[in-house]
Amino acid sequence: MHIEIISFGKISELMDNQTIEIEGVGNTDELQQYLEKKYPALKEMKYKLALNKNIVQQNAQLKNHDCIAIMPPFSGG
Amino acid sequence: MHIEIISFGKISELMDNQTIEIEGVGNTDELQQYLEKKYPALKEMKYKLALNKNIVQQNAQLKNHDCIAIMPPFSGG
Amino acid sequence: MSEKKIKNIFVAGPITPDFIAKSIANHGSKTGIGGHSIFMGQVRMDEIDGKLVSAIDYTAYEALALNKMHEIREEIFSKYPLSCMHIHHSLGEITAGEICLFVFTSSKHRKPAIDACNELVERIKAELPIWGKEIFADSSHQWKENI
Amino acid sequence: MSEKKIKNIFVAGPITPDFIAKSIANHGSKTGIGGHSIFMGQVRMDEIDGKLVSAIDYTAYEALALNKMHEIREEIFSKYPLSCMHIHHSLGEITAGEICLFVFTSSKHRKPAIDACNELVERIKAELPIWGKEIFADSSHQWKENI
Repeated sequence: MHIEIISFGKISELMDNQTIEIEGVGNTDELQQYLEKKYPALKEMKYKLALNKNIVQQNAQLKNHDCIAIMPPFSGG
Repeated sequence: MHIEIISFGKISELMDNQTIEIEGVGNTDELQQYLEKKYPALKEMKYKLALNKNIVQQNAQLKNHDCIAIMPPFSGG
Repeated sequence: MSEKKIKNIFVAGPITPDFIAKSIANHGSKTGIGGHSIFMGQVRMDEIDGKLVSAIDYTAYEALALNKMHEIREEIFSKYPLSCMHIHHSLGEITAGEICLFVFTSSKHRKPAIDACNELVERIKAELPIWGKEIFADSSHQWKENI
Repeated sequence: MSEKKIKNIFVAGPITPDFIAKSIANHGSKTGIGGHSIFMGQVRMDEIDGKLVSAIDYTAYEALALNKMHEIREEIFSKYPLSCMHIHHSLGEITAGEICLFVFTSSKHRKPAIDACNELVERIKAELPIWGKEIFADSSHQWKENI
């Protein structure tokens, strides 16, 4: 399964935008574990995920070619 | 005693600005009675007095050459 | 009351968008400011008994209004940590669609500017001896009343 | 969510006083409006650990931000009787003293415009995926955090 990963703000300095190919990761909770393993610094940071331009409020299923955004706390205005 | 009378808004249509010469009127309450007698329509209107650029909160003594402003409710802004 | 100079707030005629833009631009050098709040009053073409308001003619007891505004200004400055406060009110005939009141406050964080601006607008309307005469298209008029 | 067109709120670079003046002037023909409320966010030259912020570089997850803003816009329009609502946020590097956020609401009477403007500012800061990178004079940086 191909998942597009994009990141913003402080977290964009931790990882590049990338498309990853992963198996055995079926939902956003599992993807989060995968990412925190790959980027241990992420565990220390506050962030939210968005799945295909919708903020993830609870664990959601992933399908091929989904886009996940990793977003630190907002600081606009 | 000479008292200058100025009026504003709706009340300026009822009376001209004028300097009146009156005797036996020693304070703002008495002046108010005098004015309401001279301009009976005033009795039906809401208004405040100002004595020498200060709004009259309670009866105040008058002296020669004082200026009294007669002000209907404010409607600025 | 402090010894600060009493500022004039009155402007002959409408307050123009250009005037407002200049006022905003003047704050570009004040790099301690983080938030600006503005209120603008605009003359409405109200319909009253079938007649349209085409303009409001504003008059004021200027001396008393400026004294009172000075007092309000000092009170608001001591109540909120403001960087700036600017107030302008039109006198004379202001056509429907034109701006007759401009209140502009600035502070480091947004909250004081916003709260001060709101409080100023309320106090200006309630406490300043200013009167608006609503002029109808047929040249008749009635005196405005603030609700 | 309604079928209304999603409006762009993003502007490359600072929001200029001229832009704001034009936006105000556009309302001169809307003679049902009696009150306008504006909030402007300005980049502060904060001192952090002895270094001065010279600019903030704004980025956003634009697609998500515009969807969210559309939702907020609809909610505010159904909550308050507004004539107009305009929102602009800068992207890119905005120098200290320049304006990065412009929120502009208008209504017949003043209260809805004022309340809607305040609520919009709070929601924009809390809910839109926008990030500010504070750039110091020595080119180092830190990521801004909204309090």
